[in-house]
Amino acid sequence: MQIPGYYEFCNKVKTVSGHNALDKLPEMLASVNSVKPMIITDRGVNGAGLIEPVKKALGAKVKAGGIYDDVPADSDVKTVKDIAAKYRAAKCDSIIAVGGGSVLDTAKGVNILVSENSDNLMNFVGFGALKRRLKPLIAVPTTSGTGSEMTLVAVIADHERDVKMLFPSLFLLPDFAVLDSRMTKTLPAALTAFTAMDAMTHACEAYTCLSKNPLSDSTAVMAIKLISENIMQGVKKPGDMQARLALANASALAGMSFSNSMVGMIHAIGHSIGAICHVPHGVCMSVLLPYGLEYNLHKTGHLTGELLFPLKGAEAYNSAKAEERPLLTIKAIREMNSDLRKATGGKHPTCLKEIVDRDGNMMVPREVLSDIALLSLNDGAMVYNPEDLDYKDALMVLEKAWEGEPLDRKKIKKGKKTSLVKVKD
Amino acid sequence: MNINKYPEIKSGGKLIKKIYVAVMLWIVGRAIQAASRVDREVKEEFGRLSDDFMMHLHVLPSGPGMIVGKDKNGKVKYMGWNPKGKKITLDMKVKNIEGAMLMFTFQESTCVASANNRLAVSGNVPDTMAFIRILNIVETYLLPKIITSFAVKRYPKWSQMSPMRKYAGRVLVYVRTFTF
Amino acid sequence: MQIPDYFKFFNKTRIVSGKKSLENIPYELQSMDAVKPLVITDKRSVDEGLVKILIDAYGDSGLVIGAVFDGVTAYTSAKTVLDAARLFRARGCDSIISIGGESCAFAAKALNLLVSHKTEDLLQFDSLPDNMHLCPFIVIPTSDSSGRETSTRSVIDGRIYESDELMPDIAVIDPRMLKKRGKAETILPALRAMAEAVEACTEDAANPMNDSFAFASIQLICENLAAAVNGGSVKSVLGLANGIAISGIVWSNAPEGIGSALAEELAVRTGNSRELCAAVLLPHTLDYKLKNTKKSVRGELLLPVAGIDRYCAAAETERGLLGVEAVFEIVKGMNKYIPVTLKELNIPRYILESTAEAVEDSFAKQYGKGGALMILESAYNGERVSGGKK
Amino acid sequence: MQEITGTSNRILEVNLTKKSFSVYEVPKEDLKLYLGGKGLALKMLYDRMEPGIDPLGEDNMIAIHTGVLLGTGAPCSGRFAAVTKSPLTGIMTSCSCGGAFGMALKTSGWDGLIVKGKSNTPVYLYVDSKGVEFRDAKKLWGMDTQKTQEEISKDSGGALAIGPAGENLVLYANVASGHRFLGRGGMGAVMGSKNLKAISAKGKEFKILPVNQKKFEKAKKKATDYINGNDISAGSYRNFGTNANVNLNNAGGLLPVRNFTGGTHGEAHKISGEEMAEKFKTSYSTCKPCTILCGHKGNINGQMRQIPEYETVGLMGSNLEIFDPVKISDFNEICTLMGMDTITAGGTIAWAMEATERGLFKSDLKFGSADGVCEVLKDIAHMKGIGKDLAMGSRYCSKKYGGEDFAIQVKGLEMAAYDPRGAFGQGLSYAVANRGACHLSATAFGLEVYLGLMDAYSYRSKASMVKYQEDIYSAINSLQTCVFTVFPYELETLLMKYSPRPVLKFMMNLMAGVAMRFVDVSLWPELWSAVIGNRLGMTAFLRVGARVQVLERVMNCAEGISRKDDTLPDRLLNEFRKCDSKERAIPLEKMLNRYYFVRGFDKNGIPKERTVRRLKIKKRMAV
Amino acid sequence: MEDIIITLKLYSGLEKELKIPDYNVNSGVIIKVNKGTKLKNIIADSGLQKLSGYAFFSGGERINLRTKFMESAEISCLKISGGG
Repeated sequence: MQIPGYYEFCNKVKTVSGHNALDKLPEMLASVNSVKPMIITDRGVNGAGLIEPVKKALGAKVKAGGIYDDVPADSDVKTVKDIAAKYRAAKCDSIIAVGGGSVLDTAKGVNILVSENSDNLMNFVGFGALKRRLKPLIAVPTTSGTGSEMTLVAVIADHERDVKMLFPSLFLLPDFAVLDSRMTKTLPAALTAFTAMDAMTHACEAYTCLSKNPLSDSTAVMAIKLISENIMQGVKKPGDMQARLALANASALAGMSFSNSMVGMIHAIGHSIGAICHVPHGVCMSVLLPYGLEYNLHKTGHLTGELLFPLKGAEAYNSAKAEERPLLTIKAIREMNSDLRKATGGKHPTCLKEIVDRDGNMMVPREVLSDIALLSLNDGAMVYNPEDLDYKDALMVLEKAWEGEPLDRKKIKKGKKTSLVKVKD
Repeated sequence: MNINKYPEIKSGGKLIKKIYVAVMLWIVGRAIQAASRVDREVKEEFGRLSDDFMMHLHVLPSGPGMIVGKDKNGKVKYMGWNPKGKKITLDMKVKNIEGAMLMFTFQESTCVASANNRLAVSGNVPDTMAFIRILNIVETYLLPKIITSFAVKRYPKWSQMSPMRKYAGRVLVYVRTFTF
Repeated sequence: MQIPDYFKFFNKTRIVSGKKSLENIPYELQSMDAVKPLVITDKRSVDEGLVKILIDAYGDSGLVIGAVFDGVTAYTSAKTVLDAARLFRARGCDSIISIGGESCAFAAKALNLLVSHKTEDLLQFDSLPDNMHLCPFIVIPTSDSSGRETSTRSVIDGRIYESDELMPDIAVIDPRMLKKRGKAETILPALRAMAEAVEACTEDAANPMNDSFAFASIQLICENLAAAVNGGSVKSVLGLANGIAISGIVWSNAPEGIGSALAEELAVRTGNSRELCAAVLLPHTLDYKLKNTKKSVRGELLLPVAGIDRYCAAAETERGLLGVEAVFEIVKGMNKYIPVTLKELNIPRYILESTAEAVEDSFAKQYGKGGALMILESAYNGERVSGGKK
Repeated sequence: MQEITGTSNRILEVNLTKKSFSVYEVPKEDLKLYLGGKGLALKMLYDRMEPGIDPLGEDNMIAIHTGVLLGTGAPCSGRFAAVTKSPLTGIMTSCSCGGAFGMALKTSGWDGLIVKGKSNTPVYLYVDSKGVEFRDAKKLWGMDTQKTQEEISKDSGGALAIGPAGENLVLYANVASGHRFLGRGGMGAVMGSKNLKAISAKGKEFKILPVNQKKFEKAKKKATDYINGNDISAGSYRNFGTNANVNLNNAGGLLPVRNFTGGTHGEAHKISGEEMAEKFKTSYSTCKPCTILCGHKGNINGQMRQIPEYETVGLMGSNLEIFDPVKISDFNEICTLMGMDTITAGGTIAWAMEATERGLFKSDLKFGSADGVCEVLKDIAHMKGIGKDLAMGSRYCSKKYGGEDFAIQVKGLEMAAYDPRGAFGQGLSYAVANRGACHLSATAFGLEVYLGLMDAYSYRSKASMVKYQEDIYSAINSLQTCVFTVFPYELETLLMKYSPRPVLKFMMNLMAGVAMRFVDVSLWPELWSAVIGNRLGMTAFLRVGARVQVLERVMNCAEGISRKDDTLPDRLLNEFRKCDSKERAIPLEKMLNRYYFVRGFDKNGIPKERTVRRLKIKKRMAV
Repeated sequence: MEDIIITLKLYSGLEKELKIPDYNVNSGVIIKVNKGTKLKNIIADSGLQKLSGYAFFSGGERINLRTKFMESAEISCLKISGGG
């Protein structure tokens, strides 16, 4: 574990994990002396009845200040404003956000407005805008993948001015992250697979990108180990609580890892596909993961090789020679994608063209690949990728990912080779 | 325990470093303006940016800075260091003078610097990425290969930047930078 | 990987490590609404010029350091903290920076308690809530640090103050602050930190998050210890300091193990340093746990201690034993520089017995009646615990 | 009345478990190497005791040796030495005492006594020329030291007795003989742990005659003239006793005030020897025989009481900011009857007062007020209430309740009544003294402040001076004569008396090691060889001192002592006395390095192989 | 040359030797001397003989006969003792 020349690591979130961790909610609220929490969620979560355990946990003593449950798929300023209004009206003193990434981002936005009691998010954009601790925020993730309960960035779109506002601040980290296996019990197999692979990508990229550091590495390895041991179980038997808890912990660990070590090209391209074709984030990640690792092999081949251990276990790592390991890792990830495809009955794609929406038509047509490539160049994650990407590189990766064949590594324009392991082309 | 045995300590100044960074910023600023006329790729990059693009790279808390942006008729100009009277769309702050020294003695490339959290950027992300690409190209022009290969992840090979284009470009950029 | 049914994990400290990290402090303080820190340190750090390095790093920041209080001594007493509090108020400071080992960090944490609650009496803080709003507090570990700087604990006048909020907001680990020390002074804090990390991840209630921090800490220490002791290259010393700082976080998130309890009691009774006792007892506590407890020692320990290759090469069942062997190798390997058995410290037998007695009852159910004494006896002459299963 | 010429060399080995005794003949070689007294007692324990045994357990032993000069009538030779492993500090402790027991034991025909094992019922020993009787002490159990001695002195010349403190295993209980004590280190607790209430000796069965009568008479006359001629022994001590130091220390800033925070105090003169002599119309009450006559007794509101020694006045008076001599005498009486060391008791109570002031410890003790102190002393002796903790000494209490920085002790032994920040050499002496913070190991302040021959605030050549003084004190304690003879025997010699002061000061400050060799210490060996017959030169005499010091260090290192323990409490290293405006800190590390070099120890304070071999100490325990 | 005030405190029975009537321990003997005089001369004025046996202290430190006094101070004179 080489100590980097410089790194920063921070995760100020109090993690509470367990099969019925939610029962500790009153205790948590008391510790941040809040008596009137507001519950924010989205229709899907509410519909699936995931709010009941939260209400039961609050019990008689603590009366929820109100439940707001129509947060749209990706959070926007308008929703944040009227939740804040409701929050002030009911004189709540803390927020419990139950749901996926967008619910959490919305909750963070609301927390900014109510704590700084203003109602214009614009003057908090950018670095160092927030100076003080905000009101308490308790995050209860219902998908084991985005890891947004551990990240310090909130992304809120302003649809009128069609711009995405970024709020990177340590004060946005939730006070508590409650990992309760009951929250993901009802997650369907396909969604479990996407979100788990999303977490896997977070961990792999965190292990191989530029601001890699000892703590992100060990949390990433732990996350990959937990996922590779529990993903099949979680997909095949949704009821297995132990697997659910493991996946929830894995996603939190992956969140902890990538929120410090940042992610690279896979996320850059993934975001662009999501933006243009509205494909769920996890789906793009699982497809692009092997291609990202292949593209950077000449820079971080030895690191990819080391990932073989958490993925396939000690025996596989031991039997392979150092040069073979990176390719074996990538092969293992592709196998995992195909196994998941079988287990989810074809819903889990192994390449871009297999991504289909609910009623079966292709979501990522071939001709749209060039726009995706152009958009991905401007995604912030590109900075942290070990190797530069220009338009042609991105397009080449997208083409191969569309087809589903491995990258032709001779075509990659290689910068200074830093991989300690000579991977044969 | 008498209080005045423990006096207050004012922070000193780092004048030489500030001067060095100021000079480097001035050179890079003018070089960007020169490159925007000389190099095709840089021209395209600027083309894609919005018309009122105005970038201000400066060192906290009150260190040297440089402003590059598009003036009224869309030409890219180096606009000195004083942000007054100009509407900044992309504000890149280097956290401290030592961080700026690391960047401008090329011990840390722009990407590594932002990876090490030396920069605090506010403004939309696509502009930042564009500016970083522009900066890489300008550095290839300004500096000999050995230094730039540290400052950039991938030194543009023969295929992307023909030697003729590089050397001619370098001459033109130097000429334009140092002629007023 | 076994996940416990319920666990909590919290790490308030943000680690900023590496080249020119000190220069970030002015920016970090301003981002926490603070402009005037009080520096708490001891004479040794001042003499070594560490304070001067911080003042230079403050150059061009335009900020002011409230004062440099260098009155902290090896034993932190309430009087020192009260003096610092008076200075804090007199200068109108709003944040605290501690440079130095354990005692400076303890004094700084207690100071934070006092000034945030605007009181003069430390003794009223019996049990501390976990949500106090304290001033921004930055810790700068030096070569004297042994891990407790980044923990939730502060010990003033022998009294323990413990709360999640006492953890520092930021730990700035800058190579310029890690001055070269003698061989023993480099080894002991590292081995103590490793002992705490090993104990945390071999506890029955180990959770994956604390394990990943513990593995990172152990790996950093084991990989860099030999290099730091012999050559003392910047990278290895920095790695070691990071490992030690992370072990403080790990220690705060784990229940107290029998090893550290025994080391604490032994240090109080014999006047030896806590680091030395922890280092000597570490392998023997593990050896006893390997053979005499149901859960024995988990195989994963071998990974951070011996590295990925030796781990994968080892057979599944052997890993626990090999893990303990590896720890023995590292600690006993240091016998050229530090005493590695209690016999070398000439500790009388009756002190061993009274130490075992003091610790016995709180660990009886886990380690059985004579457990503590067997650990001490095997640590006395340095052999392996004989009577166990294997 | 039979006669012994020289010394009988016969030691009684008493085994309390088996209630048996045997006679041990001291080999000539040991007598030559260790002379007797502290030296020989220590050697006997070195041969018999294993390191690491429990001081209050069955295997701990007490070795008493009267020394060669006792009974011969030499000046100030009425003292005997005792050595054991201290329960308070966990290392060896050696004390000397001027009580009547020494003379009684010597004149019963025995040179010394070793007590082993543990008796299951309270017992006391009766020694006469035939041997030892084990007598039942059930009815003595619970009596105070003076009453016990009255009971058993009906048929004996002198006795050793412990009080209730020893019975209840107070870690700093002492052993009384008449109104003199084997004071420091908790020897009373060791006897208490063996259920040994007292030892009495018949006495007056033998007459001790020196081998060379003529040479002995000549030496004795010269010694007596020196004592009567020197104005320290004949002036300060004879008139005002040890309390002559009160005003001197007060002027020199050495007086412990308010748990060693101040060095002087305006009211200190109230408890000075001069004012006590006038107020209580004191008369002599000393060891027998004594020529200096430093012990006094006086009429304290109606009762004839022993005047407290300087250490008691310092630590139970000024250190607690109590300046009423009557109150101090009350404390002294309780400690005498209960059988407790006044220095440790004073130091522990001072810690308790400051810990209460800071809220770390619950008690109603307050600086400056004497009420409550008597009750606390009684509670300590009977292990009741807060006495149960205070009976363990200030090191134990400070580790349990906090406040380690103002527990003024080294290696567990509370510090005597001299503030080392006023005399840096004394700081080194406290740090390295084998027994703990004891002032009788090397009185460096005497040279630095009283005689003013060395600069008190510099570290230069203090290490060699402390080594020299340690050697000479150990040697004197091995003859067994009173250490106060140092001033008359050394200062009255021709060289020292008539050489000009500036020359002396110059030599001592810059070349202490060399200057010391010129000091004429011939009188002690002269007395010794006159009694024994075989020659003992000055250098050989000093080498005995060095041998005893290093042997004691070897035995302590076997108990775990090393450089980490050779230190001073935090307060003395980091805080400054109120009267010291220049705030000078003790340069302990520098002096320690130099001392280890001069002593022949390694960097960690463990005696080197070469040093042990050159001093002819048989290697017995791994160090 | 302006004068300075020296308070002379006598201990260990010195006041009897110098036969000073009703000597008050707290206030001691007050003498006015001009600035910069040595201790030797101050002692001579007060009539003390046989200087070798006495120790002189001022401000908590031992002073010797050649010490000069610039401002008013308090001097304690005592006979030497031996510790114990």
